[in-house]
Amino acid sequence: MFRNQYDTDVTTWSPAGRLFQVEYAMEAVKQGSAAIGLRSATHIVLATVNKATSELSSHQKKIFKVDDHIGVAIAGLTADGRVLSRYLRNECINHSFVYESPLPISRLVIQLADKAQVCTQRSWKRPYGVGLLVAGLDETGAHLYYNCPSGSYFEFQSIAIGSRSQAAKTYLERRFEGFEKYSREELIKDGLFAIKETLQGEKLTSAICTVAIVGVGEPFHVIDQQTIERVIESLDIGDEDAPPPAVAESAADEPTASQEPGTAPMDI
Amino acid sequence: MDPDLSAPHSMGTTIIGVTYDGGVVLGADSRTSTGMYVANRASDKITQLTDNVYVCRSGSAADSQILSDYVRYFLNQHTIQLGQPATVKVAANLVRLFSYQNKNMLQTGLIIGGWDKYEGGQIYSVPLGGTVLKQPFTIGGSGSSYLYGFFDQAWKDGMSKDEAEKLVVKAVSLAIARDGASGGVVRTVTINAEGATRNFYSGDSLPLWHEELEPRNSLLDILVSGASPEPMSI
Amino acid sequence: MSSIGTGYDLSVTTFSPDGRVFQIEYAAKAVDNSGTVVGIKCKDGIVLGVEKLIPSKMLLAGSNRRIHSVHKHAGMAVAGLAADGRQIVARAKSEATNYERIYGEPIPVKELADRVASYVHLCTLYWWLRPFGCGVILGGYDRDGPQLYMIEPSGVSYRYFGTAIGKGRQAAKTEIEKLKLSDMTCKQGIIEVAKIIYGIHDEAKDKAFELELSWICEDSNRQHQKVIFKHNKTLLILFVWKEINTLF
Amino acid sequence: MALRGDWVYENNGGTCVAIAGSDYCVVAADTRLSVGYSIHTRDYSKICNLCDLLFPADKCVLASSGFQGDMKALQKNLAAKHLVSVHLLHIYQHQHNKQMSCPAMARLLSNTLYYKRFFPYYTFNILGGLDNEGKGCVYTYDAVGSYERVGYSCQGTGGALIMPVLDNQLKSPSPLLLPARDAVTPLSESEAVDLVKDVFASATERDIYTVRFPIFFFFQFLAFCESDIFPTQQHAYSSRVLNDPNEYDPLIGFRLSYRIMHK
Amino acid sequence: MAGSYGSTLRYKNVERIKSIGKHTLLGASGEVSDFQEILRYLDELIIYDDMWDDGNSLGPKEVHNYLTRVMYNRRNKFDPLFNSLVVGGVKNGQKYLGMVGMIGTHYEDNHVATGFGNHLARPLMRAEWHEDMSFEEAVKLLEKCLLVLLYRDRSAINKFQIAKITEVGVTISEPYALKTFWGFLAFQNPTKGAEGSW
Repeated sequence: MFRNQYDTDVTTWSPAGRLFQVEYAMEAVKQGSAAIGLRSATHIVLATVNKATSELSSHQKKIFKVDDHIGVAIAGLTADGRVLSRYLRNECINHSFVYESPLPISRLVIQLADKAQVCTQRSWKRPYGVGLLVAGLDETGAHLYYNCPSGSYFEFQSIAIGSRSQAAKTYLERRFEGFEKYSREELIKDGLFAIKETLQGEKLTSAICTVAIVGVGEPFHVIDQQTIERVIESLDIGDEDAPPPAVAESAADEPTASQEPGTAPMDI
Repeated sequence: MDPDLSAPHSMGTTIIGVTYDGGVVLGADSRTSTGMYVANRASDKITQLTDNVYVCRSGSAADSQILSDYVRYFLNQHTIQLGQPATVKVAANLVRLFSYQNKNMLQTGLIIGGWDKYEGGQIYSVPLGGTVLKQPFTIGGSGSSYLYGFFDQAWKDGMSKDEAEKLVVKAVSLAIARDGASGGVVRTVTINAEGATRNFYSGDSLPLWHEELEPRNSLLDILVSGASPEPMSI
Repeated sequence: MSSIGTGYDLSVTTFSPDGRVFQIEYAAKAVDNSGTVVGIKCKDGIVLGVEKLIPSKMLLAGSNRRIHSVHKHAGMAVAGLAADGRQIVARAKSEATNYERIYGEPIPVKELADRVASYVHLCTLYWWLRPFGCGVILGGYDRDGPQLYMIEPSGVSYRYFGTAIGKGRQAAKTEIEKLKLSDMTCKQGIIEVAKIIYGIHDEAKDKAFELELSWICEDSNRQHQKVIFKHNKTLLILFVWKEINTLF
Repeated sequence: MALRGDWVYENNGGTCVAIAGSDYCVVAADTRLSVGYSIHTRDYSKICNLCDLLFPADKCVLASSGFQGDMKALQKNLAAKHLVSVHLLHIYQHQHNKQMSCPAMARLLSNTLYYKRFFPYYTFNILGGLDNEGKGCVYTYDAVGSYERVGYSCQGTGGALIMPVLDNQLKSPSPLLLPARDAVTPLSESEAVDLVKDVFASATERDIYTVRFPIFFFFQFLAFCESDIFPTQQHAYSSRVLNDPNEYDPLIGFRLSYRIMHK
Repeated sequence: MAGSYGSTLRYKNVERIKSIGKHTLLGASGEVSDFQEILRYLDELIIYDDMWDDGNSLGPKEVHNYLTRVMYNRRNKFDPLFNSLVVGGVKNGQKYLGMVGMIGTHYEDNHVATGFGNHLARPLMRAEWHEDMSFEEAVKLLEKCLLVLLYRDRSAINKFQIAKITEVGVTISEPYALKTFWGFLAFQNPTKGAEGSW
């Protein structure tokens, strides 16, 4: 059990060149309820699964508006997610204060990633335990990014993060090549289908998910519950029986830490 | 008139920098004044910054000395850090940096001249506010007012070293002739690929201009020479 | 791994009895596992190339850049943790602009490499930091011509005619050594770099990858510039493969 | 501010007027920006929506005159603060598009001005909109944050010319009456708009800093609606901009050839 | 193109129009050292903007707003930059023309001018500017203004540059001089018909 020596501190490298603390933070993202995102050429849809911790409580909010043209969905520690989305908002406000124009998404995302990286290199800090899907529209089009605790960021056509997201990811991977040409309605539908994949047979209702959209001519906003309910009804997916078990859920979902001890999974 | 000996030293000055084919010539007079009093009649207003860069100073003597001391210090550090001589541009930019950032406190205008292997001979002017301008030639100090027209007429591109030096000496002597705040000797520094050379033109070797007379040892010499006029008859 | 379990390898401020700092060596491991990065100095400029591994097919092409500009005349390619690399890039950018603010001319590449190396080295000096998990190749073109430097997690920086880091560095270096760099233009060099990266990539074993290229040469007006081939990606692969097949 | 020198300020002129009715509010300002005898531009809107990008149905607008640099800084400042507050509400109260009310904004503006009490914004402001009951409201300010809710007000270089006309025409009850009467005017909305057009036409004749054809903002209370999460009431508004110089036909018989741009 | 030093026309080759990035032109009057400082700010701004290399870029509107903040903030520190700036450009089919003053006053308009130009040139432009001017018409109008300024602004010299910016890019002209006119009869014989002297 020599491994434990190297996993208690963000500033300690393991002999294989890994940072366990950072990897553990990435695990926190997988513990959070799922968030998915998908983009077409003109729109981005974010969708999250709402999980209430008890019958008596409401669920945590997982989608935040950042600016008119940007919004985020989070999976992992909600408190960290709120801190970061507040940071994002401030960056946007500052940018429009100076330039009177919206902040480009790619730049915001890199600033966020740089902020996250700093927490992986200081002994008195811990990495953020949250993954953010950043959706936005700017001069260069519609963008969907995934920012993770390691300080990495990736631009995706579509992606799912959080618990049981592998099933949704598999669903999206089968279909993502067509997304570019999707209308906003089609995006919302596929978003809901992907959400359903993460529910493992639980009934999909408008209460269990939050869907938000941003796109050309449409500022970022959460789509209201009635509309979603109507879409779910029209799709006839709510009442469907338990879907086929998600593909090799347990192992395939966590390909990083346990699988290849020799590699540095932070790249992912 | 009260000479006001307590006033700070200031260099009512004539300074000049010109480029020529292969290098630059810097020139300056040598008068430093304290109010109306000449505090130093043979001062050196062309100061070395590095092996290949010199600066002509005008305005407050103290300000310009401090400024060039700082710049020299920074350039030395920079030369060591880079392992090669600083360029003229870097020197000029450091002068500009300090002049601009402290424009409220400094009363000095400088001319930076030098040679480097990348851009050859260069002259930069950094006047009072901390502007930096690269120029083929430039003039500064109180005496320069008397020289604008002269240079507009006499300047030409691609002079030889001797032509350039002659032009500089002539110009400084012209300014000395009209500007009370300039005077003494003419000093020049010529900088090119070979290095820097100083020259000195003493006050009694300068050309004579309008209404200036050939210096004599004494009136007696004039009398002896026989050209003595008849006594004025009343 | 004799270091493991000795207790001398837990902090960057601890020397082992035989005078090694294991934490730095471990950090270097993170670089050794990453996609290969290649840099060469041609007679008229610098070429940088990166084998950028693609972890998911839903990723968009061209995102997650590993080659960054750090000033007009200099660029940096990162191997290892991209997030760490961006900190180095940010530092390089600010060093370059700071220098120009004071001295009024672009920073010499050597000076830039020195300053970046000092920064990287700084993170090996304190227990409350960790060494960067990335190595960078810095290319630039100043008044003394094109220059290429590599800076490793330990903070050392050397000047090279050609070098590589990452998983395929050994194979890549062998290939670079075969090139006549002093006769080569960047236009030829960039093809060679592409060939090397395609050559060392094992289609069967490795993840998919994207080729990222940049150069600084007379053609780019001595400015750092990413290079995108006019052919689309497939064409480039075919083209390069054809070349490689005739070569080997 | 003699200590600092007078160069830090300039007066770019201009006039703002606002009138509150029982269920509407009109805010108007001219569009000339000048300094001394020189006109910078004839097409500068002095009215700021504070958050027009984010929320098209807004609750108030700010009209200012004075030093344009300070005007813009003040507007940006308020807009940023407003955004932050909207976000806070957003996060903690799960409310969508819940905005700061006009009275809340009025207090925020006062605090913002007073914060710079010793290096003031050289601006003279009127805030107009609808309050929580859907009633028209007008707030008027001095440069350092003293403010008051009134039925109507005007500010700026033409203010002194216009104020007595408003006093005379708007039939406002005396502030000395007890119990206090509502300060809103009994005038109908169209009468109020006509009055504003008239006072601008007159002010233009006597004030070189004021130009005819002001920009208008017009709020009207429409209906209450229920928000879906909290049972508090929200209002729906229509705000429109009237700015077509051809819309009215003053007796003074010439029309200017330039076009007044929309906000 | 003069840089004056009191009433001395000390520098006669000072460029006051610069391009800022790909979409913007900047013109300045006032203190040259402060203008150089502004150019240094903008150089860094544009370098950083370019280094992102992500398809986004600062347009004339962004540059103008940035300068507005710079000028206003400096006046707030009682350390103003002694310039009036004119910013123009085209990006994504949008034309933009604005100006910023020493203490942060700023506006957009279809024609702008600084200093003496506000008094002498803008009345001419108000009279003759129209929406669909050709490039040739615009140059003629500008030259008319410049000539008036040359006659009546004592710090002006007969050395001008005119810059053009379109969606395609920036062109800043070589410095050139305009022909002046002195042929009025009253100039040759000013006392004719009006006894006395000037």
